[in-house]
Amino acid sequence: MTVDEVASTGTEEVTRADIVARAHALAPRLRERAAAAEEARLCPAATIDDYRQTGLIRMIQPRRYGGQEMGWDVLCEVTEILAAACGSQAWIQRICTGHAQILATFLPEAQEDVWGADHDVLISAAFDPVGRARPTEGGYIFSGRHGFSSGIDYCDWHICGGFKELDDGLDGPFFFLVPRSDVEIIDDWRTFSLRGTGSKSFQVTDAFVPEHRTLDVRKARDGRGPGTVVNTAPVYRTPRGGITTTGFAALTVGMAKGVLADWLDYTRPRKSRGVPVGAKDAVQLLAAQASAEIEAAHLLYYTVICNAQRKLEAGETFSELELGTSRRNVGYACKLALEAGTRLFNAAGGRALFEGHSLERQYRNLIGAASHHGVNWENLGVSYGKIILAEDQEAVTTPPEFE
Amino acid sequence: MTVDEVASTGTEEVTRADIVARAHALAPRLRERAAAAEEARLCPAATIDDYRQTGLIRMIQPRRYGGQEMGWDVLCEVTEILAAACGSQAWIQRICTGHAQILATFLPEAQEDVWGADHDVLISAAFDPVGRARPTEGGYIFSGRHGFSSGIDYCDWHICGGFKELDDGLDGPFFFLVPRSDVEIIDDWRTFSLRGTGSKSFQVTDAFVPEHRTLDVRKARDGRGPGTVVNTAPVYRTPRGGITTTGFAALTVGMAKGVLADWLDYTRPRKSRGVPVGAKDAVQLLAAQASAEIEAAHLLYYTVICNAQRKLEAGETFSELELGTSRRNVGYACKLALEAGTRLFNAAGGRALFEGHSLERQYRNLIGAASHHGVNWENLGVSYGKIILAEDQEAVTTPPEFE
Amino acid sequence: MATAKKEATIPTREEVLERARAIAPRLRERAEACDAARMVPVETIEDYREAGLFRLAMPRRYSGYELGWDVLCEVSQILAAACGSQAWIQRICADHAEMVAGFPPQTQDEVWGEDHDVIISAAFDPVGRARPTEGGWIFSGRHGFSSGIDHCVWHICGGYIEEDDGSLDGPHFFLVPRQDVTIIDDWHVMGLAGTGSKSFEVKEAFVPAHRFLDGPKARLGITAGQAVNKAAVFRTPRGGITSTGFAALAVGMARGVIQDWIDYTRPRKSRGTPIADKQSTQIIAARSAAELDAAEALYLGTIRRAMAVLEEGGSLSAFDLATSRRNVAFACKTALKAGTRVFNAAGGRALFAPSSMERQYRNLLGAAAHHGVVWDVAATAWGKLVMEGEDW
Amino acid sequence: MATAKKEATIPTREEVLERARAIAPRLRERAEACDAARMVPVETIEDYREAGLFRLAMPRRYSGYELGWDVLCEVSQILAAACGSQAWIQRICADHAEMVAGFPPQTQDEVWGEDHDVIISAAFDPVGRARPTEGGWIFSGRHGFSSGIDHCVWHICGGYIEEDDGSLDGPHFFLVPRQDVTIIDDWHVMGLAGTGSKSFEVKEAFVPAHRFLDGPKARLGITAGQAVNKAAVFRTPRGGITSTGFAALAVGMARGVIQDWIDYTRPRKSRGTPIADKQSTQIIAARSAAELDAAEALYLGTIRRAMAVLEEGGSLSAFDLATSRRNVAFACKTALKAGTRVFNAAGGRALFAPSSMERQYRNLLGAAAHHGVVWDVAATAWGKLVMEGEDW
Repeated sequence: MTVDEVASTGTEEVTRADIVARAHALAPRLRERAAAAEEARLCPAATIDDYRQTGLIRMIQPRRYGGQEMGWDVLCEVTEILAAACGSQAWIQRICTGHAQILATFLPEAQEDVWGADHDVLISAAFDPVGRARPTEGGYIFSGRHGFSSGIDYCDWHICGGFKELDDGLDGPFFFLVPRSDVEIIDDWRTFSLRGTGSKSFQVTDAFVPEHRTLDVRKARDGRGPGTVVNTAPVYRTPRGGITTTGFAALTVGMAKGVLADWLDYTRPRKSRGVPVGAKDAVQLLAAQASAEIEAAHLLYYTVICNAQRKLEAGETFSELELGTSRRNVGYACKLALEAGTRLFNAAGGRALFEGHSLERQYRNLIGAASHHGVNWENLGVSYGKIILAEDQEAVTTPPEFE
Repeated sequence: MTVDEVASTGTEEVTRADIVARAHALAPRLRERAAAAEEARLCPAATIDDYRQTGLIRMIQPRRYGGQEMGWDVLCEVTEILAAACGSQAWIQRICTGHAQILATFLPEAQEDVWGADHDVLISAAFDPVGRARPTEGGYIFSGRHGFSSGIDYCDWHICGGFKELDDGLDGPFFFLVPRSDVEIIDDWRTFSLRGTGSKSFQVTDAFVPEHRTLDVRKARDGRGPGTVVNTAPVYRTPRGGITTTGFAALTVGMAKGVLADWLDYTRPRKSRGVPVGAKDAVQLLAAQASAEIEAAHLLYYTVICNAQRKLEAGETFSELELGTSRRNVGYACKLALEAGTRLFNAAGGRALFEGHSLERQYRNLIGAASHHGVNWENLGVSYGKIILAEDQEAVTTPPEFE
Repeated sequence: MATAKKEATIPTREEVLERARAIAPRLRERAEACDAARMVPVETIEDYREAGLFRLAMPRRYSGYELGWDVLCEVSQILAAACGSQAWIQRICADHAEMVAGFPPQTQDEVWGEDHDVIISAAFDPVGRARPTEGGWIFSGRHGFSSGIDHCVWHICGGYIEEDDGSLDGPHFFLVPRQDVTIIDDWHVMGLAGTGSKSFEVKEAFVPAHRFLDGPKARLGITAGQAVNKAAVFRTPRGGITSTGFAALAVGMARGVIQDWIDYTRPRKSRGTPIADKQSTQIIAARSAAELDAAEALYLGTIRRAMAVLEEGGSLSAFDLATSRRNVAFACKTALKAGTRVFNAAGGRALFAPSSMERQYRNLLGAAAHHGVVWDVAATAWGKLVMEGEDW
Repeated sequence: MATAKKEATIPTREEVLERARAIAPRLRERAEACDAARMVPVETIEDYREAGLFRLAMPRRYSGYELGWDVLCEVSQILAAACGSQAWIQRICADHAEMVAGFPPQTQDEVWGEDHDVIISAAFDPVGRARPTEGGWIFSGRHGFSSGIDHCVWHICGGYIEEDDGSLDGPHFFLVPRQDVTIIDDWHVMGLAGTGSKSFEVKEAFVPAHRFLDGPKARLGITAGQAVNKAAVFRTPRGGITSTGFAALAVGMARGVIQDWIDYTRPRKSRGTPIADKQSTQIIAARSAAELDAAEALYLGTIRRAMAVLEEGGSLSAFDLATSRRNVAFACKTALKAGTRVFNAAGGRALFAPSSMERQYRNLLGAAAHHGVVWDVAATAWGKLVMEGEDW
């Protein structure tokens, strides 16, 4: 199946197998466009079109607005496939799909503002709560300078993290939803990694945000956003952290898979002063080590998300230990993926340093994905360790389950 | 002491302490010029001038030509200092100094061709023996397309690796010394790492190379180049491999030190949502781990080179096991340095991805230095293991010695 | 001591795991005695029999459950977290039952016809030699590492058929009864002492032709026993897939070590300060626990994928087996790393013997040293295939 | 058994190392017996005495050599490669001699006045309590981990002075003679069994005022003994620097493990193929050997730098000590990693006990678990200082 054979956007029913097949079909295009994305420091418009046409960017959008209301497990599967082709473009697919899930937990009026007229509208975000909102008649006057807003050029609405400035101090954090007209994009995304994500900063200055375009982050964290009244699928009741962060693991592991694929293509025919490099035991060992690390990383985070999705669908809740364990495993999966990628790239030699090759681009992207604050091992490791070493915790030996 | 207080070039006697002090004095300038070097994909001319003025680039040049005939140990010390400031500019210091040592083992006539009129002449090289030389009256007709010739823009002579094409097959490898006029530089150095080294390719087409401008690599490998008749200092009797490769360890470890210094500067004042990052045990642990790795890497290769220099000066020779152990330790030191740098950079978060900062530049340089084929762990590890696991080898427990 | 011929029902996976969980505390209690006796206690063998844990991959005709390797691995991990040595015996005897199910039907009847509780020990290293004779072979061999042999009445021996011209054919497997075997009590080891993996010798024993399993065919998943045993598990090629059990055991033991370490560390103080409050301790817990989850996800994902293929009637390629072996070895390596980290963090008090933590750690060292899980062998075998172009 | 009052000459570093090398093969021969007896053989103690190895950092007035910690570390590493437990005793008794040299001169005379061969055991954990009384203290304590105690006639005990108002002052060190001590034979451990690091109890013993070493001052390198002992080694602050010995021991033991592994591996074949020919085996050798060279370069570089400072009359900062502790812990961690890799690669045959490789590996596990070399404690202490602005 090629991308073009895929039926265009709409409310048609797609299966999990369909959507995964579409991701596979799209991957070669992402690979072709990877250099251009990097050059432009922006995800190509053609890729955004493809995401819309295939529905890959509406996987967790409400059905009411043309979405598929699929689970996190299949989203991760798709993201990992795309990330193996191009980390930056996959990043946009994952991020925008995730933001649709968040918007679906806002009040129905906010959802209608965004998607009422056009189901294809995308949302960028900047969660760090640096914005400030002063109460006014019917809403807030909001200002903030926000960074790292991936894909912002293609988005018509923006979720901003911030606090309400009440008379008795700060209240929050909250999310504030603002339209593109209230936003000034700042072209500061000059990085050596994940360039193609176009994760620029933006400024909001004294914009009016009506009450219904705010979301209490504390409720969102618990999976109790007001939008869950109309969007009743289990995926909208997801507590933040631990489960949703598997997306970064999917991206990071996918990029590591990309590095491995490129490294194999590069190494298989390679000779070093006449000797085939791939014939050396030591190189075979290295390939196995990196590959086992990547497979372990994949199965580790994927076990987490399959288990979580099953619990969500069964209407179960998550203990602190469960969420902490999920976060920890996401962090460790990213650590393993980075180790694998570093091992491979380090063995590729000086020729691999030249710019414009997929191997070096994927490796640079991997470095960036693995250093995202959401997967910082020191933070995630400590947060789990604190829970498990508290005297009243149940045994650590409880294994995660696939089914 | 500042650089300007240093007496200019000449044959004046400088001590080891002098030369180390000059390196320290020069380091801040390299740091200032690092961004420009990267941008130009070339070591700045001002740095080359500084190297000449301070004598840092003549440390192993023969005294007859204004050099200092110092040892590898002090060269490594100097290189490591410079590499902590800017990996790319340090690379040129190390490489050109090393090439002077090689030229000093050519026939005296060749040395006179290069340095007879000007002691400041620098030599670039490309050792991979891809060139071909057809014998002719009094010499050879030489052609070759050579890559990775660091600092070539500042060099008037070039050492090329290649084979003689004799009637009965290839003979070699040999080094062929050619002047700038025979060389066409190819501006292909577009890498994401070590950009400032300007390690461009070059082409030699049917150039005449007189017999005295060739060197039998097999003799050079054993430390028996014909130039040792006139240049009698121990440093010119150095066998290649194991000892000379410590230079890459000095560069790599120096860059890792630079990453650590930048990371500390970046992290000490850093706060994450209000909490000082440096106050976290887990971050302190990470700093200690990386720092211990770097110190172990330094002491490991530095022990190798101090021991080797002492043996050279005592007129001793090196066993295969000794050279293999040296190579192995160089490889492992680079591995440790890369692990430390990756650990640190990975903990620096998304802000560190932005281009134009010393931290990200040093880390990118470190990635390149550690993937140099001369320090490839798989090769070096195997070459040592083969020796030590042969049944007739003496015990591995023989420790290296400092003195 | 013959038991009822058939169990009325086949337990579900969840029931089997529940039985394993119920036995685990008893294994823990007996672990010290097991280690000291260098042998699994008879009580544990009886517990396994009562719970049907030796029957997981046995033919239904002999009251077996015909479950898959995945369930077997889950059982092993649960038991190994309690006592590595006792878990080892459950695992390998259940495994050998699956193997006997590949022998000709007549042989299966000889083993289980009278008693469905019979268990079998083995020694796969093909050091034995079988000289052809009328109706079978004359077999001799000195075999090592035969875990649980004291409790077993039949023994699978690895070896080659030695033709008259001196050429060797094999390696194959030969089944011999207890009376043909002399047990050699040489199992003095620093890890897995409780497995009682003693050597044994067979001298010029007659092995009838039907007590034979063709090795190369078994490695392809083809056996004579398939004429009567049709379940997916009996079509498993010997090798990479079946060795996932060692990963399950190693991960289980490492979980045991970490659980002991957590129990030890939670109330521990160093000159007044609770050690558990330190981020550096917390991150040790996190690192080792994450490694174990990764190791488990890896081997369990591998074996579940393989079982799914077998159950759909598919077969596993040589590369599938190599990948499985690689993953098993990586899981064992990772488990050892996780266990070593926490044992090392426990300090000098943890050295005192006997204790559960030091015993489980020694067991883990033993499990990780098993020849079936040697990392560099498995890794280079896989790497060679992939470098030659295998689609990974 | 009093020996000659003075040795004629002080041996050079090279002579001392030569003596250690000469003793090493004997340690190897006695290692199994040492482990089984849970005590260093008397013959080894006599060898150490004859070679002067207890005197490396002892005052010249008592026939000591007043050499530095760097030489002491080199000796330890040589001995530990032969037998970790026996090396341990040489190291800690030589260390305790340096410590007694910090007690008041009168105490030193009581210990060595009659016999320059007297050795001292210790237990630094400050669990003892000293109530002030006329001319000294009444001291009680139950102390653990007193390596080599069976061969020692004086014992350094860690503890606090308990003032009448219940307040504690310390921790300090108190020296008690053998007759005040009851040895408790509780040293049943899985690693370093041969060190015989038994517990002992002191009950209401009178400790005269001069058998006292001020702990906080000792940690600054200031002692009463410096009135008579002027050499650089006697100005060493207790703590980070002196603990380099543990790194030397751990690296030595790991070298022993690797040497045993190399000897075991060189002729080894796996189903006919020499294991030593495989690149994957070669790279295991390289990795572990490189790690050990790195660990050795790190601790030896650290202690040599420190000795150079002390010999120039300088002093070591708190940050110097923290860096030293960090490096020692890193070296031990690295040694454990190197040893674990090769032991794991040796396979199931290496589990059989007793053997040199498994014993040395168990010893290494013990050495790496010593509370003085806990990585996360040393690392966070150093990291805190550097994060607060210390110039690294």
